[in-house]
Amino acid sequence: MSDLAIPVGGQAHTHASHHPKHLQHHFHNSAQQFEASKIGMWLFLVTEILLFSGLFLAYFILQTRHPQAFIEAHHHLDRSLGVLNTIVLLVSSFTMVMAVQSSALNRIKPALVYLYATFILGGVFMCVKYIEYSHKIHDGLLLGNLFSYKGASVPGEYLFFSMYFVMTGIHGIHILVGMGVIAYLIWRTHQGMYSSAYYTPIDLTGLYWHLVDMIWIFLFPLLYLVS
Amino acid sequence: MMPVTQASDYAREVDSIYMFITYFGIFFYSIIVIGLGYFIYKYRRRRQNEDTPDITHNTALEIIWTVIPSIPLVVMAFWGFNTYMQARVAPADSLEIKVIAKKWAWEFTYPNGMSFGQEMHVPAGRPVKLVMISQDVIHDFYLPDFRIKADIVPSRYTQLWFQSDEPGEHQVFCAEYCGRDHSNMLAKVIVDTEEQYQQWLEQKAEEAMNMPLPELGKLLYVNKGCNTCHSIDGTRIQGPSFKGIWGQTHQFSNAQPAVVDENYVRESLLQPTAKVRAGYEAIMPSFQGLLREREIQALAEYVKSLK
Amino acid sequence: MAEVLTQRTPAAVHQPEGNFLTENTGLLNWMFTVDHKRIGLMYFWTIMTMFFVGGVLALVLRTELLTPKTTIVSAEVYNQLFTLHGVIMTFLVLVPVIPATLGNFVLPMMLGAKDVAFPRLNLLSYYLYVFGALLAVGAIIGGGLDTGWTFYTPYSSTISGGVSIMTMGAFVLGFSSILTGVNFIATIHRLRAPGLSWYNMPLFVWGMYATAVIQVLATPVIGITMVLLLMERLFQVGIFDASLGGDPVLFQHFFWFYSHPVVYIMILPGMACISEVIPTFSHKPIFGYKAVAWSSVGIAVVSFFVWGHHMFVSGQSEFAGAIFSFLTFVVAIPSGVKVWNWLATMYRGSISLGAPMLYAIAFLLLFGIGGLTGLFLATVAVDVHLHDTYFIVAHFHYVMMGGTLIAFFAGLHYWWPKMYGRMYNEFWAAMGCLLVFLGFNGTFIPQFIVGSRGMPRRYYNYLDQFQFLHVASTIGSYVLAIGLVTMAAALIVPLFRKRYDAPNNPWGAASLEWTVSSPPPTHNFHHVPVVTHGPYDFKAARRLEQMESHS
Amino acid sequence: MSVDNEAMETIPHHGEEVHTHNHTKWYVANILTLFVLTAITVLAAGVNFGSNTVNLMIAMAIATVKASLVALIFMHLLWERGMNAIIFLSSLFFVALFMSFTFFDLETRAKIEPSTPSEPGVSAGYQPAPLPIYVVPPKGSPEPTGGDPAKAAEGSPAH
Repeated sequence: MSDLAIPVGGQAHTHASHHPKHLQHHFHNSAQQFEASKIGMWLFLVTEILLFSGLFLAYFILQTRHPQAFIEAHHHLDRSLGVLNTIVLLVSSFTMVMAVQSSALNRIKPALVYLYATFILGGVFMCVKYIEYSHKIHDGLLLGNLFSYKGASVPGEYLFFSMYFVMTGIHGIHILVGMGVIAYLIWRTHQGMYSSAYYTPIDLTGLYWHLVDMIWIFLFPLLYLVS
Repeated sequence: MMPVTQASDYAREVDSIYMFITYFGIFFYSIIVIGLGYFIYKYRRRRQNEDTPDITHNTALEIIWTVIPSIPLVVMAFWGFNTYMQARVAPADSLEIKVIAKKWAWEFTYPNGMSFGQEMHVPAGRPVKLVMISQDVIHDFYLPDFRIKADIVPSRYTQLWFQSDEPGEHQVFCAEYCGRDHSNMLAKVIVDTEEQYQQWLEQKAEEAMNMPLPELGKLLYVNKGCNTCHSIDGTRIQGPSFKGIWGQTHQFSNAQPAVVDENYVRESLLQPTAKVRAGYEAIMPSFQGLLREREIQALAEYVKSLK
Repeated sequence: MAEVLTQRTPAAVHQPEGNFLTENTGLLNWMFTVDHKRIGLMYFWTIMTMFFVGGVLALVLRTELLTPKTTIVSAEVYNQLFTLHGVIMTFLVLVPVIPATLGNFVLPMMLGAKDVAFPRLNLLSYYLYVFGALLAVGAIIGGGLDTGWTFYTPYSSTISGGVSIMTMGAFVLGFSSILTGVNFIATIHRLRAPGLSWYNMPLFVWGMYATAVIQVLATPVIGITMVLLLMERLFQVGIFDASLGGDPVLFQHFFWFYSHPVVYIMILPGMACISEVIPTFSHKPIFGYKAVAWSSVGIAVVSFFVWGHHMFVSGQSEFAGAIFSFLTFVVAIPSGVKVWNWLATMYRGSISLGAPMLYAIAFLLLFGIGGLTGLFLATVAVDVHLHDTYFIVAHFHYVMMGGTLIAFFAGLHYWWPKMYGRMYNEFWAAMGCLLVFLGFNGTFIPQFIVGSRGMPRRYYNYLDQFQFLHVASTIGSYVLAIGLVTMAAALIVPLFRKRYDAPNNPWGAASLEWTVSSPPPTHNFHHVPVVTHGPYDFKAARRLEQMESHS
Repeated sequence: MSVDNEAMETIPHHGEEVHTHNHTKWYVANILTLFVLTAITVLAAGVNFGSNTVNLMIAMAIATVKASLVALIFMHLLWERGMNAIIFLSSLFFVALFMSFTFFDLETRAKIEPSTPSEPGVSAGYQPAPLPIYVVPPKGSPEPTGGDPAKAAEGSPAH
């Protein structure tokens, strides 16, 4: 009992006296807040995984039913751009994890650099996606009833592009959200909000960013390397 | 408990399971009700701060009341599934009737190619197999007197079979919501004796054969399903439209151009791949042996009439 | 259970000046509050508004069914109304009703915490709920929809009208539900008071935990289903469209992967309420604490294995049907275990029949019927006959309303004194309970009969032979409505009468929320409470209270 | 009974520093491994391992290894086993459940009795249409199989 580090019994629990600024009133200390946030983030990642699982399931089913259409249609994707984006995203994961570690070790300057790098790599990913998308739009390689590619020969090619646009679209939205959050982190880091005592937002954003990367790791072979 | 007509052995079998579960339910529900009533009365609070014993758990009891009720559940599962499988596998000698469901009507097509809506005549004592498909949304063929039901899905055949003991009339419902008139999508299954059934079929065939040719053609155009690929208003479906093609010269991807006339119609019905219209795929099935001479004539007359 | 009576917070010494209701009043303070109790109450009134709307719709539907043909509304209107009734009652009432109101209100207090782990997300969850509710109701203005709450393709992907708005509403509501689930799990893991081990948690918390697990795991799937349905409607992407190479039955897999577990999102919190009320009103510890606790988690997990039992007639493969049927029987077992444990709790107890207990008894009787009729539907051959008939309608109303809502009413009466500091009117509450019970059975027992005779659901017209039972059902529904109004009056009228002032612990309960004042102070606990006895150790709780009142 | 130990841990000690190790070497090694695995994925896609399904499964297996590395090292699951890892793994379990049951249904349909009419054509009231090339035929574009003089005649009511 005596090793309880929190006020117990008659000892008054006062607000704001020894509380750090970042600590919300209903937590006892930073470590508790950090762990609660972390478990919350992991639960959120679970919901993301299940959300994408629906898309993957739809993809697998359509792909096994119409293998020819998928093989034919995937030739329209530029494999080298896919590889490029995979590399970009993997590197961004690396810079992100370095940002987390740097802030945990209280090296704020490098952390900031890594955050900038991650943001820029996210931007590069979206630029490459933009190039790919505009190419597809120009050719009429679009989802569902927007599919109007003149040279289509195998029935059902639009199914591949339905999956391509829905999957990469939702993934792209996640990248954009991640970039927005990283921009916010950069701003707050400039303000000196984070240190080894409190870097929870960076840590949580890192987890999110890695998950988005993981999803791309699966999307890449499914969309670019069907054979 | 279930005062609905039991029109088949299968229905009686389903009802046996139904009654088994009912007795099971009544037995355990009685335990709950009696236990509850007895405890409420016997252990009612008599005074403030009445003392109660600290009974927290009893593992043996927990195991008993978990395991014992589970055993009948296993029976239900097996019995229910075995019975269900009987309804899935139709005997080989079944009379096959095709069911087409669409918003909000039924169409029953007989082996001789004739179709009727809203009333299905079947012979008693003979298994009837329904091969069903929907033209629009999901419908559901529900025949409560036979305890059978199956969803009818677009682009896919689902099937059911039943066999009735004796002549009678049975209600068919659509049991999957399909739009405004879902509740009016009703039909009847009329079970005749074998002789009555044959008589009815012949009489219907005769009626059809005595129709004027274009009228018969129009009927066949729907009954034989020409309408699913060929429109009569000029729109392109899977195949070319029939509108105004009589006398036109057509181009083919695998033959010389030809004029649409009686012979062309005849060939298209019996050997559809001999001349494939340019721009279309060779997907039409052959009707060789499935159409009488008069029916071919009727279809040709019908196409001729579509100006 | 623990008997050490040390270091108890002397709550009685520091009676607060104000409480969460009286401090910082004003509309803006309420709208932007992060206090879990206020959010709980905001949820409560919003959900009750939706429940009222859904209930009125139900009465209109029942009135229409008095005669076989047109009675008061046209077929189009009828079809839209039953859809709206279904959507409102499932997504807007049953899913959030217990976790978001009672859960939000008492869960942090039960854990000895000042708030949930993420109070701002909690508020966001509330506003998402409001936004989702507006979208769902707005779908009716935006053209309406008559798909039923199940949105089966291809019907839902081909008709015009408000389906797209409704799918967006369902998507937003899903987010609201997920945030509540995430919040509860994090709170239960990380914010328990010292001494509150897992096996010292009230069973209500266990129920909430199991519910939250399903919310987190299942709800995202309905999110993606709604996105895909929207895509199907906007661009005909072909995933659920058979003529384009997809599979309409795939939609049903997607839908029921969420919507079967969601049934347990509804019933587990109900069971959680009952697990509080029965021991407290029997003044005896719950029988088989661990069995009840783990059966909640068991139900939560097994609920994911059984979704295919909604699809026995859908054209699903026979093998899948067999597996789903067997697994469905498995999920029946933990529910049965709970019922036996509740009964055994009452054995040799000291049972007082306050309104919460009356509702708990009604729950046992109604949920018993709901659960046992479920066995008919788990048995494939019988389900084939009963599927999509009024039997199903009656069955799930027994589980959802007779289970979840009646349990909610039990919990509501139980925690009402804590929420508002006022007792309810005991006589009228009992009358309300009686009328609800009679009206409910009057409504739905005829539906069991009419359903087993083959009357399909979602029917605007019906055969003349079913009329007698439909009239009986409609009369029952009116009685039910009168009962609900009586109940509301018994709860609300005393709020304006000083003589109904409630003590801190009117029931002699032993969990932490009863150690604070009624209504609770804004930050719940002035000191971090230390738990020294079990949640159903009523004797220890009484001794502590006596000690405190002497000190 | 004294206060439960596990419950005590819910409130970590104040001021206790979370031990932060320097994992830079791990991260560098990980990113290099991921590059190599990406290369392997691309190379494997060029090889036919037998069937479409096998190819897909090999690609997915490599992707799973990559994803596991990201989870273990970048997301720190290698160092913090506990509730977070359980949460993460349980999500994978339910994903597997969702996919396998759905696939099981779709793959075992019509095995008891093939769902086609026994004599196609006899009752050819309705044939499921084959999959189209386009959901809606593109406006103004030539027919997929080239020019068709008869098309205009049949499309417009003027003829």
